[in-house]
Amino acid sequence: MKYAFYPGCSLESSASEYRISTEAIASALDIELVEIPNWICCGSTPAHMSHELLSLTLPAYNLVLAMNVGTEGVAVSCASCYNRLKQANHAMQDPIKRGKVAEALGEIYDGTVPVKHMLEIVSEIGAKRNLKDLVRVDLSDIKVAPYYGCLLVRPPDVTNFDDPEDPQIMDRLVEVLGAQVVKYNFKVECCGAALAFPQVEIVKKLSGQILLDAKESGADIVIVACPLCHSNLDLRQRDIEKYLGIDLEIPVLYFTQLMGLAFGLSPRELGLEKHLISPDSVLKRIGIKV
Amino acid sequence: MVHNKISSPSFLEEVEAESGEKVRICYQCGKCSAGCPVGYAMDLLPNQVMRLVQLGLKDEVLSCATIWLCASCETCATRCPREIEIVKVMDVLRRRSSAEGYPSAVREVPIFVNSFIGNLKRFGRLYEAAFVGTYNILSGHLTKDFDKVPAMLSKHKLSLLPPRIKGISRIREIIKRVEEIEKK
Amino acid sequence: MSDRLRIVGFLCNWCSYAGADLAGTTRLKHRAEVRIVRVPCSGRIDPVFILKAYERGADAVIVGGCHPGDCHYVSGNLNARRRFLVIRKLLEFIGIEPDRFEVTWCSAAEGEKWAKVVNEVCDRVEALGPFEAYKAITPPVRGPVKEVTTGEE
Amino acid sequence: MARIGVFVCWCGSNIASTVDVKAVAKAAASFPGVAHATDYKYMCSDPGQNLIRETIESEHLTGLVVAACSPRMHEPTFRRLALETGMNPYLVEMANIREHCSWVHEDKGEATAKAIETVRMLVEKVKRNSPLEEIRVPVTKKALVIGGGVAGIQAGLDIVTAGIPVIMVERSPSIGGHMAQLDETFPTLDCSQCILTPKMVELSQHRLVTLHTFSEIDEVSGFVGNFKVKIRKKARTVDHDKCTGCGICMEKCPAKVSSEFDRGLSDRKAIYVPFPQAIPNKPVIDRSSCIWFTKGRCGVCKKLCPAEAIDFEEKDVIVEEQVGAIVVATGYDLIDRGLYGEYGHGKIKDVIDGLQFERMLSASGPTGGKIVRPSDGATPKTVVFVQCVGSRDDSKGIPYCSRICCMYTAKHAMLYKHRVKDGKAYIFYIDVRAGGKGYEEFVKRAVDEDRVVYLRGRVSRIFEKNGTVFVKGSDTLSGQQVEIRADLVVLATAVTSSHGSRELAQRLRIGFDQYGFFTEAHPKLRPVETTTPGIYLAGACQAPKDIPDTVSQASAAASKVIGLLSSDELIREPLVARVDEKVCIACFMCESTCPYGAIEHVTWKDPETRKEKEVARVNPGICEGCGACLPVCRPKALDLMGFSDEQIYGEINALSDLVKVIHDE
Ligand SMILES: Cc1cc2nc3c(=O)[nH]c(=O)nc-3n(C[C@H](O)[C@H](O)[C@H](O)COP(=O)(O)OP(=O)(O)OC[C@H]3O[C@@H](n4cnc5c(N)ncnc54)[C@H](O)[C@@H]3O)c2cc1C
Ligand SMILES: Cc1cc2nc3c(=O)[nH]c(=O)nc-3n(C[C@H](O)[C@H](O)[C@H](O)COP(=O)(O)OP(=O)(O)OC[C@H]3O[C@@H](n4cnc5c(N)ncnc54)[C@H](O)[C@@H]3O)c2cc1C
Ligand code: SF4
Ligand code: SF4
Ligand code: SF4
Ligand code: SF4
Ligand code: SF4
Ligand code: SF4
Ligand code: SF4
Ligand code: SF4
Repeated sequence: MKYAFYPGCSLESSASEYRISTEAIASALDIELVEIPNWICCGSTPAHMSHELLSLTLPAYNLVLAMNVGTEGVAVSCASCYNRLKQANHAMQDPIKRGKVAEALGEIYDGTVPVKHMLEIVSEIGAKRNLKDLVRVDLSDIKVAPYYGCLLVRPPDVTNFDDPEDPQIMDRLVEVLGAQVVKYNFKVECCGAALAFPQVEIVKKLSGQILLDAKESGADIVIVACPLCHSNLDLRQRDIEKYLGIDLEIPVLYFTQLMGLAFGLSPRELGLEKHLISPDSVLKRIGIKV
Repeated sequence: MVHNKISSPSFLEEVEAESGEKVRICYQCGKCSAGCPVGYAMDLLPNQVMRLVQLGLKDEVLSCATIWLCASCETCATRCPREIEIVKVMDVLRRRSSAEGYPSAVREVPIFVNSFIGNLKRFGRLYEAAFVGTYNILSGHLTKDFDKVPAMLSKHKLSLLPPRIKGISRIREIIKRVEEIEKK
Repeated sequence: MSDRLRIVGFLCNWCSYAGADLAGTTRLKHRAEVRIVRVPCSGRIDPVFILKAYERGADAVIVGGCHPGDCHYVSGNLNARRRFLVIRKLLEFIGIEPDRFEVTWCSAAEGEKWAKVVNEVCDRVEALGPFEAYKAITPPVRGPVKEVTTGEE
Repeated sequence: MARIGVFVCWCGSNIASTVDVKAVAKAAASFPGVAHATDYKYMCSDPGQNLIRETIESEHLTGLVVAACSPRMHEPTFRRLALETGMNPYLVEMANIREHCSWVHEDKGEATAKAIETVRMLVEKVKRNSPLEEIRVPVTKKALVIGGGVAGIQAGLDIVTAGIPVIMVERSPSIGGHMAQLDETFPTLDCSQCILTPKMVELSQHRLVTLHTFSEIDEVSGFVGNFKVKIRKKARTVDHDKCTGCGICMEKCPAKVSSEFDRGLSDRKAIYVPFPQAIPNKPVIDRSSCIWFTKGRCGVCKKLCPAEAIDFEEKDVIVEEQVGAIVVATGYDLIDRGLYGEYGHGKIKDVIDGLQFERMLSASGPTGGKIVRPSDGATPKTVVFVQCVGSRDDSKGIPYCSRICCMYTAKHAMLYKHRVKDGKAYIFYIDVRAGGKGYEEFVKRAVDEDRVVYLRGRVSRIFEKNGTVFVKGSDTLSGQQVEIRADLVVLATAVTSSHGSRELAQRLRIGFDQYGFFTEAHPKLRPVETTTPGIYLAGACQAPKDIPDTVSQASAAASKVIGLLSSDELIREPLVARVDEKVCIACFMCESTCPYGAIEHVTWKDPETRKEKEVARVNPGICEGCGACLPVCRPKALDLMGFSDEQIYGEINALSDLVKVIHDE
């Protein structure tokens, strides 16, 4: 299985561990990821807030590049990039928008390059072969709260990802990996997303609610599929604790890292040391030396 | 409110044309507002924004804080019974507000957006170090998030070198064309 | 009198014919060129009727039926609507100006609409002039009935 | 040789002031086939009619053209007159020279020319008219009612009052419908069971009623006055002739499933009656949950039944009935709540729908009339009601308003407050639609006397944590987000068409809308009729309706049935289509075009060649005379009486000047 890989900006820097762990599980699952050469930023939220055409042209540019890689489609790790690429594909069904984008790009993009989030790719593989066979480490002691956030599942007619109100892909993955799934109420509530920079107070409140609900529902860790969510839940967790006036101390892992752990990869290979909230205590519990 | 003195009688049509959404069919059920995670911080709830657009009350809506606080989380649009993509409407309002020089009720957000876009134009990809720097200087929050920098550096989560990609001149050209087309 | 325009109107009994009646009861003056043939439903109108009317020298034909969805006979006018699209193409094909053919959905309450349509079509056809060309272009259509001629039976 | 009489009316000055009536009569007299033409002041008046009558006789006329007002006005008058004189009424035509001429034109010359041409067209038409006889169809004096809810029961009772036998088909094991599930009913808060049960009993015991419960309609053929119906009586597995209704079987049956009647709030057995007051009050076996039928063992009921009524071998039986009219009263369903993931469907026990709340309120219901939280049986202190769940929602639900939920939600909140005095009741609404008699007052009472709090906004999300249900809504009037921590949430879910309604409509050949509700012939003027003659609608199967409207419509449908079946024969206008069997090539294009299903397949023997072939036949009892089948018939085997091809070509060809032109060439 070969995919054109679109890492997105965050995986180049602040989410480097997401990239490392994604590549690690990709090789464990025989997914060949060919990075799209010279890909550029998808524009993220600021682009659609300020320039509609730019917010379509940037993803289209990347998708055209991806076509040249010659694969089954584009694999994306970041939920925000995923959303933007899907939005562009969706918008290309409108001939007027398609025309404008073609004018800007100097070539026609018809919106047909398939875009998949790594979670979808993993779940497709899971449907074909038993991922349990790859599990080496017993995770049955850890309670995991899967956090999906906004941009994977919404708007449903664009992303067409899973049940927008109660998605199950990560829940099922956690089960297959042998850990316990925590049912809680905020798995698709917004973490504050792009307001991270300009409106920290809002992020503290929204992300705080999510972490608190996960914690109160018994979660040892939260897993995410988006660098933006991760930065809000992990990087800002100390600020959130201050804001809420309580200790949360709840490690936030990428789902790829949890998979890697289950498959027996070392914390180093998964970049687990990079989180601000250290997962060490959890690792110890499953018998991993840190 | 004297309705026949609204600031812009064609405002509704303009917003509808640019967003591609039928704001007029909003029947003010309030489901968007009920679920908006940021609603508690907004000066107008999303349904009120829709209403003001319907009434053509342009000044009120383009100078509100809500359009800048909206996190584009799509919760509202996903549940709107009239299938209105509210974020697309918010996007149009944000753009109009900036373009027409309305003072932003939440000044950090447009600065954030502009810093991001500026950064993107220069490097093609987000150069986080430069971006954070620009944003902090422009917003006046000079030391914002500096407490996170040492840890991020030590964990190799912040790259101090700008990204390098081939064909950056072509990218700049495309962005320029985008801007020209948008002006038309 | 011979340069007077002649327009044939096929009107369904329940809507358009009644609409034309209403134009009368409300005394809405309009032009006098239309000769009305009453049919139960616009779905009854055979395309050959229309061609026949041209062949007989009509300068234009108006077809009137109930509004789509309001048909007295459930769906007759939907059939008709499909058929008239084809007719319009056929007319174009044989060289009859499309302006000489009008389909209108006119309800029993739309006397005003009927009067307006009549006036519009008359004006339009007047501008086109009488339909002299029919001799050259109307295909020989033959109803199942032997031709009726004037003079004696 | 035709001898047509033309009678030109002045209509006082109505016609005569714009049309030169004398000139019209004079011109008409010269038309071929016209034996006599004259004018008169008022043709419709007694002297006018006498003039016509005398002329018919003296001139031996074979047809009439009355040039006067619109045929929609006086055609019946002149046709009746013809009949009186012994002339076939269908040999009369009217030339409309008033509405279409004198009243709408000003130029006397033009108007007169138009009048002359119009008369000429109708002369040519009437020459081709044939005498037609009214169609008489014998009538079976018996009615079928499909669906045994309050609509069906009311219609049935009204029909038998007129002495007409009724066959009722109900698909569930008991009649009663949704009304049997309700507690007290708005706007008067009378007890639903108390007013419905006597009607159920009266109907079931009436000597003219045949009740088929646990039965469905398999096939309907025929037409108004003469429908043939095949009814499938599903195997009950219990012989009701032997069963005494003692109930031992139900007590001992080990198989439990959730009760449909109590909407999952209680269990029933595999052998069951749906509710204590059911009619008939004898059980049936639900084979899908019976252990005997699913696993091949058990048989407890059979062993214990003192009447030996259990028959595991019983098969479905098809009963054939002949009826003259049909009332469809199949009611409604509620929308699938699963569409609303944001309301925690299937996950939160303490979120229920309105019918579940009704069952809870009901004294004979699963909780004995106590309002409790399904999760722990506690009395809820805060109840949130959410209106418009699924209704008025283009996105996930249905776009229309369900019409009853505003009212029953007010009722629910009221009844809750009556029973839990210190409880709090909140209602999220978008609009309160209380258009009926006494309805607005009812809603006001909920606010005034029972202190129900209305919040204007939809709810975005409902979730549960540690036994508390969180309801996130908004109040758009104050511009606030509202979060309520509730013990119980009641959703007013949308009313949809009854499942299977589309299939039933196809079997009956009646129309249905995109939502599966049956369509009435005209929303205002024929609201209880379908476009298929002889089939009528009652109750919520036509559109969401409350009980007062349902019962009104049921009585209206019954009066239509009684009217129809009051005579021995149906008389229909003979303006129907006919097939020339010789020409028909049996392509059946006509069949697919006819909106009424009037085309039948028959075998026909050519009287000359004595060869048999299949041909189309128009059933004159069904044909409405629309003529839609004519243009699709390639070989022109079809014709329409009264508007035949020949008649219409006659009119077209009669445009006299034009014809002359043709002849000049
Ligand atoms: C929660 C709730 C509360 C309500 N409260 C009130 C109130 O207080 N006051 C009020 O006026 N109204 C109230 N209503 C409305 C009321 O229920 C309806 O107006 C009424 O039941 C409609 O009656 P019906 O006979 O048309 O339909 P139904 O009651 O639905 O009866 C239809 C019958 O037809 C049968 N059937 C269906 N399909 C077939 C088939 N194919 N073949 C044979 N049989 C078939 C069904 O089994 C059923 O027995 C309430 C409704 C709800 C949901
Ligand atoms: C502004 C307006 C707009 C409307 N638009 C619509 C619409 O778009 N669609 C719709 O469905 N409905 C509409 N309606 C409602 C509609 O008018 C009524 O539903 C309908 O007219 C009721 O008919 P009726 O025969 O019951 O009463 P009426 O029309 O009032 O007829 C009653 C008749 O009884 C006569 N009468 C009264 N007392 C006596 C007496 N003591 N003895 C003898 N004769 C008597 C009266 O003179 C009258 O002729 C509208 C109503 C209004 C006010
Ligand atoms: S949810 Fe949709 S219809 Fe309702 S108020 Fe918001 S925008 Fe309007
Ligand atoms: S997209 Fe904006 S307005 Fe809509 S729910 Fe999210 S934050 Fe609120
Ligand atoms: S035990 Fe026999 S007689 Fe008694 S209710 Fe059951 S089936 Fe009827
Ligand atoms: S045979 Fe079936 S119905 Fe009878 S007792 Fe057993 S499970 Fe119940
Ligand atoms: S009746 Fe009331 S609650 Fe029901 S759909 Fe209509 S407005 Fe909503
Ligand atoms: S009184 Fe008339 S206008 Fe007012 S709510 Fe009732 S129906 Fe509507
Ligand atoms: S369309 Fe004409 S030829 Fe064909 S079956 Fe019908 S009547 Fe016969
Ligand atoms: S005239 Fe109309 S109703 Fe009669 S058979 Fe033809 S299509 Fe059917």
